Amino acid sequence: MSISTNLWVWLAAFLTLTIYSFLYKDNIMYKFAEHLFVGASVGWSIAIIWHLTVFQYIIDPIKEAVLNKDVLGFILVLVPTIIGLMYFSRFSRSKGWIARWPIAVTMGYYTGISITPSIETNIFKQVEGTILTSFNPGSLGSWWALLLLVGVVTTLFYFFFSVKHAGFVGRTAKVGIWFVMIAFGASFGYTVMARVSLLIGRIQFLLHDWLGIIK
Amino acid sequence: MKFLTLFGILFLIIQGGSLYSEIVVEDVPNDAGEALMITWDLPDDVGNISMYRIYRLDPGAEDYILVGKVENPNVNVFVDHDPRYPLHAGTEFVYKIVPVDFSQNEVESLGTSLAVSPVAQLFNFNKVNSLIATLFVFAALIFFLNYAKTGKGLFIRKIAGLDALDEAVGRATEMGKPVLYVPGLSTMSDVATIASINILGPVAKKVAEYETKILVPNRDPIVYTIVHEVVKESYLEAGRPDAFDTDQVFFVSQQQFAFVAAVNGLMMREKPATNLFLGMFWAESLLMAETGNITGAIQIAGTDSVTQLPFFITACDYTLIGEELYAASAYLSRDPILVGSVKAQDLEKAIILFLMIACSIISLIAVLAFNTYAFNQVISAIFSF
Amino acid sequence: MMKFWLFLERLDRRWIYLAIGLSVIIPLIFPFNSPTTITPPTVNLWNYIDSLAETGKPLMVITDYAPSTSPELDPMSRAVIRHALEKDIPIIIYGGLYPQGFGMSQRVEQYVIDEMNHKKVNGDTIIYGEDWVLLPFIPGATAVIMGMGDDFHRTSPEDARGNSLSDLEVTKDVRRLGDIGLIVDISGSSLPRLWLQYATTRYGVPVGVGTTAVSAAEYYAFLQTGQFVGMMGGMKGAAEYEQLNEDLIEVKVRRVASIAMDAQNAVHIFIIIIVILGNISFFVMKKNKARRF
Amino acid sequence: MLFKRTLPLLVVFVLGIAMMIQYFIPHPISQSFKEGADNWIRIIGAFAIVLGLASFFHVHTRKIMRKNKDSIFSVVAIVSLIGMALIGILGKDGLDNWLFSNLYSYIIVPLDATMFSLLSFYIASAAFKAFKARNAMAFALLVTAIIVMLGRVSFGSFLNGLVEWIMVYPNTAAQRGILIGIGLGIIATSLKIILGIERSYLGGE
Repeated sequence: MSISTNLWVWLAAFLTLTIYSFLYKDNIMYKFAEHLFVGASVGWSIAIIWHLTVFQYIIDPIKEAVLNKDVLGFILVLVPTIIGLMYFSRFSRSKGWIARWPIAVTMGYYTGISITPSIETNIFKQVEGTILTSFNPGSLGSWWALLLLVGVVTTLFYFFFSVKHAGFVGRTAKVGIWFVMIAFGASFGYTVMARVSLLIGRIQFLLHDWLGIIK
Repeated sequence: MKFLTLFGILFLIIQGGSLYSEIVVEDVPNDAGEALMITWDLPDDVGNISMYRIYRLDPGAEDYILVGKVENPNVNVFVDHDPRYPLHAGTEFVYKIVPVDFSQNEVESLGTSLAVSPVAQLFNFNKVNSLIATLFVFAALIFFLNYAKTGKGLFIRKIAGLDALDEAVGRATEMGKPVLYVPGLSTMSDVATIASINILGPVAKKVAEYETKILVPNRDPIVYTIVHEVVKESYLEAGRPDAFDTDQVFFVSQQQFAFVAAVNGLMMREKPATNLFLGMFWAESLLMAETGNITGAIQIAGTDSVTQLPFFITACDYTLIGEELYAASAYLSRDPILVGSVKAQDLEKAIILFLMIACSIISLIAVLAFNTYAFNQVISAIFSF
Repeated sequence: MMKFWLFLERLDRRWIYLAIGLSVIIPLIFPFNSPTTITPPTVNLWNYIDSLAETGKPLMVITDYAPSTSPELDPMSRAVIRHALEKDIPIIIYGGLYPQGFGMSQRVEQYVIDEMNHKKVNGDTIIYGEDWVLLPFIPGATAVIMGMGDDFHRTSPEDARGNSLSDLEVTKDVRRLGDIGLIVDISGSSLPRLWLQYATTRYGVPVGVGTTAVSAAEYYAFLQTGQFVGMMGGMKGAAEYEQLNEDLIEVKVRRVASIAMDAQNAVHIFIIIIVILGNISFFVMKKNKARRF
Repeated sequence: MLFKRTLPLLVVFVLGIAMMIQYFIPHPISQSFKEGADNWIRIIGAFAIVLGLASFFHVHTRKIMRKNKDSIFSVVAIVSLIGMALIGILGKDGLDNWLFSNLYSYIIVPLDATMFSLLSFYIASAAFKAFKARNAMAFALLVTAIIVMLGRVSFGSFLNGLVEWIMVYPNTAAQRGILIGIGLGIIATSLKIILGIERSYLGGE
C-alpha cells in the first residue's frame, strides 16, 4: 500500500482536512470548503429536481397526456403546475399574497395526513405496550413491567400544562423527570459509539485510501 | 357477493359438504378489493400429499395460472394477495386446488370453486378505533375552544425555556448582536416545523420592538417562503417595517450537513448573542449547539425529536421537551383560544392515563382472580390496527 | 494540585478535540489488541454458520448498507465471508434489495479475495463459482424475495459476471430460497426484519443479522424470541466475530473491527475519565469558592 | 380578502379533512386520490426551490457587491452552484454523467461525512463541559451516561445486563411518555391549522 495517485482522492482528502481545521478555529480554508459545499449541494439538488421531478412528474406526463389526447391526465398535471407557479408571485410587491395558495395546499395536505398516523403510532401503540397484561409476583420481569407503567404515567404527568405543578401532581411530575433524565443519559452514552465510528471511517479514508499507511 | 358466499358455506354445511366441491372463496374485508381467501376441505389421503398448488382462472383467460402453494398438507387456507398476480375488485375469479404427492406429481384436483369477486370497501373497520379517537379529539378541542371564550381557567404552568425568551432577546439587544433562529431542518411535513413557525411570530415581533436583528437560515425552500412572510409581518406589526431586511431570512441548502457547515460558520463570524433552535432536528443538533457554546451564546432549544433531546439538554441553557414545543404558542400569546386547545390536550392526556391504569388493573384482576385472558384480547383488539 | 483543577475547569475544548483525534489515529496505526469479551448473540451466529459445513447448504451474505455505515458493517461482511471460505461453506454474496448494496458487496468481495490469495497456505486458493458467487442487483424490492422463494434461477438467472446460475457449482442446486442454509443480513436499517418476515416466515430459511450499534437495541427483542439465529451488534459484534475466527479456526488476518474497537475503547474511556475529572474539579472549585466568600 | 385569506383557509380546511378521511377508506378511488395528492404536493414543492435560489443569489451577490475580504467566498458558492447544476442538467447520460457523479462522490460525500464526523469531537466536549453534578437529576443523567458508555467498551461487558435493562425499562418508559405527549401536540396543532385557528403561516392581511 502506498500514497494515492488518484487526484480525486487528493481532493477529497484536502476537503476532509479543511473541515477538521474548523476545530482549531474558523479560517479561510474552512470558509472555502463551506461555500463550495453549500453551492455544490444546491446545484446537485437542482439537477436532481430537474431530472426526477420536473421531467418525471411534469414534462413526461404532459407529453404522454398530449400524445394520448388524455384531457383529464393533462389537467391533473397542469393544475398543480399552475399552483406551483403561483409561488413566483412573491417576486412582485403587490401580488405576493397569491403565494398563499400553494402554501395553503401544502399545509392542508400535511396537517391532514399527520393526524391519524400520530394517533396510531404515538398513542395507541405506546399505550398498548404499556398496559400490564399479566403479573407474576415471583417473576422479576413483571416488576419491571410495572416500573415501565409507573415511568410512562409519571412522565405524562410532567406534560400537564393547565394544572399547577405542586402537591401530588408536582411530586409525580418530579418522578417523571427522573425517568426522563435517566433516559437522556442512557441515549447520550449509547450514541457515542455510533459517532466515533464516523470519525474512524474518515480517519481510515485518510490513512488507507489517501496515505496508504494502514492496510 | 359476500352474502352469497356465506350462503354457499351454509349450504355446504347443511349438505354435509358432499354435493359440491369443498372449495370456498371469500373476500378479505376492509381492503381495496385486492385479496381473496380460499379454504378447502382436507382430502382423505392427506398422508400422501406433500403440498397444494393453488390455481386461478382470471376472467377472459383460457388457462388457470399458478398463484401460490401451501407446503403443509394439513393447512387448508390460502390468501391470494400477491402483487405479481393482482386481483381487481368487481371481476370474478375461479380457483382450483391441486394436491401434489411426494414424487412431485400433481394428483387429481380437489375441484373448482364458484366464481367470486373481491370487494373494495368504503370503510376500513380495522381502523374504527382510530376514527373514534379522531372524533373524540375533535370534540374535545371544540368544547374547550368554546369554554375558553368564557375567559375562565387560562392558567398554564411555568415553562422555563419560554420565560427565558424575553431575557434572551433582551441580552442580544444589550450586546448589539443578532438573534439566530433555526426553525428546524425538516419540511412542512413535520408538524414540529409548524409549531416552530408559530413561535417565530411573537419572537420576531419582540426582536423588532427591541430594534435588534434576527437571522433565520432555512433548509427547506417551502419553509423559507413561509418563514420569510412571518418575519416580515412581525416587523410590520411591531411598527418597524423599514427595519426588515429581506436577507435576514434566507435559504441555505437542502443538504443537511451543508446547512450545518454554513450555520456554524455564521455563528463563528456573526457571534449571535442568542441562538434559538426550535423545530425538528436530527444529528446536527449537537453540531450547532456545541458551536453556539463555543461562541458563548445563550441557547434555547425545543424539539419533538426524542433522539436529539439528550444533546440539546446537555448543550443548551433551556430545552423545550416534546409537547412543550407545541404548547409554546399558547403560552406566549395567552390567547384564550390557544390556551383552550392546551386544555383539550390535557383532558386527552388524563383519559390516556386513566385507560392505561384502568386496563392494567382490570386485566390483572381478570388474570389473577379469574384466571382468564379474555380481557387481554379485548385490549389488543382496541389498540391494534 | 489546585492549579491542575483550575486548569481543568478552564480547559479549552481544543485540547479535548486533539485527544479524541489521537485516541482514534494511534490505535488505527498501532493496534494494541484490547481484549474482546464474546457475547452469546455473536457465538450463536458463529456456531450456526459453522454448522452449515456439515449440511453443505450455502450461506447467503447480504450487504444491505450504504457508505455511511460501512465503517461499522464492512468488517462484519468480511469476517463472515472469511469464516465460510475457511470452512468450505459455499457462499452467495448479494447486495440486497437496494442498488447501493451491490457496490458494497463488490468491495467486500475484492477485499476478501485479495486477502485469501495473498495467503496461499498449502497452495489452497479459492475459485469463483465453486466457493462463492456474487449476485447482481435485481430491481423489484420485496417481490424479489418472493420470487427467490418460488424460483431462485428465474428471479436471478445470471450472476454479476454474466454466468448462468445453473452452471455454477454453488448455485446449481439452489432452486429456491429454501435450499439456502442461512441468510445473514448485514444492514443498519430495518431490512433484516423484512427478510425475517418473508424468508423465515414464508420460506423457512433462518436469518442471522449484523447491524449497527444504534439499531442493535431494537433487535434484542427478536433474539430473545429466537427469530434471528444470532446477531453481531456494532463494531464490537464484528470484533467478537473476528476473535472467534482467530480462536477457533485460526484465521490470522488484520482484524479491522478489533482495531477500530481499540479506538472506540480509547475514546469511551477518555470521555469517562474527563467527565469524572471534570466533576472532581467542579466540586473542588465549588468548595474553594465557598471558603473564600 | 376573499382570495387573500378566506379561500386559502377554506382550501386548508377542505384538503385537511379530505386527507384525514381518505385514511379510513380502503377503496381504490380513495387510494388513487391519495396518490394524486402525493404527486400534486411533489410538483407544487418543486417550484419553491426557485424562491430558495432567488434568496441564495440575492444574499451572495450582495456580499460580492460589498467587496470585503469574504466576498470571494460568495463567488465560490455561486460558481460551484451553477457549475454543479449545469453539469447535472446538460451533461451526457443525465445523472449518471461521470463528472457529475465524481463531483458528488469526491466533493459532496467527503464534506458531508466529515461534517457528520465532527460529532465525535463535540460529543466529548459537550460531555466534559455539561456533565456536572449540579443537582441530583444532573447526577442521575451523568451516572447513567457513564454506565452505558462503560457497558459499550470491550472490558465493560459485565455491565451488559444493566445497560440492556436501562435501555429497555427506564429509557423506554420516558420515551413513551414523551411520545404520547408529542402525539397529542401534533394532533392539536394540525387541527388548529385545519380549523383556521392558527394562521400565522399565511402572513399578514
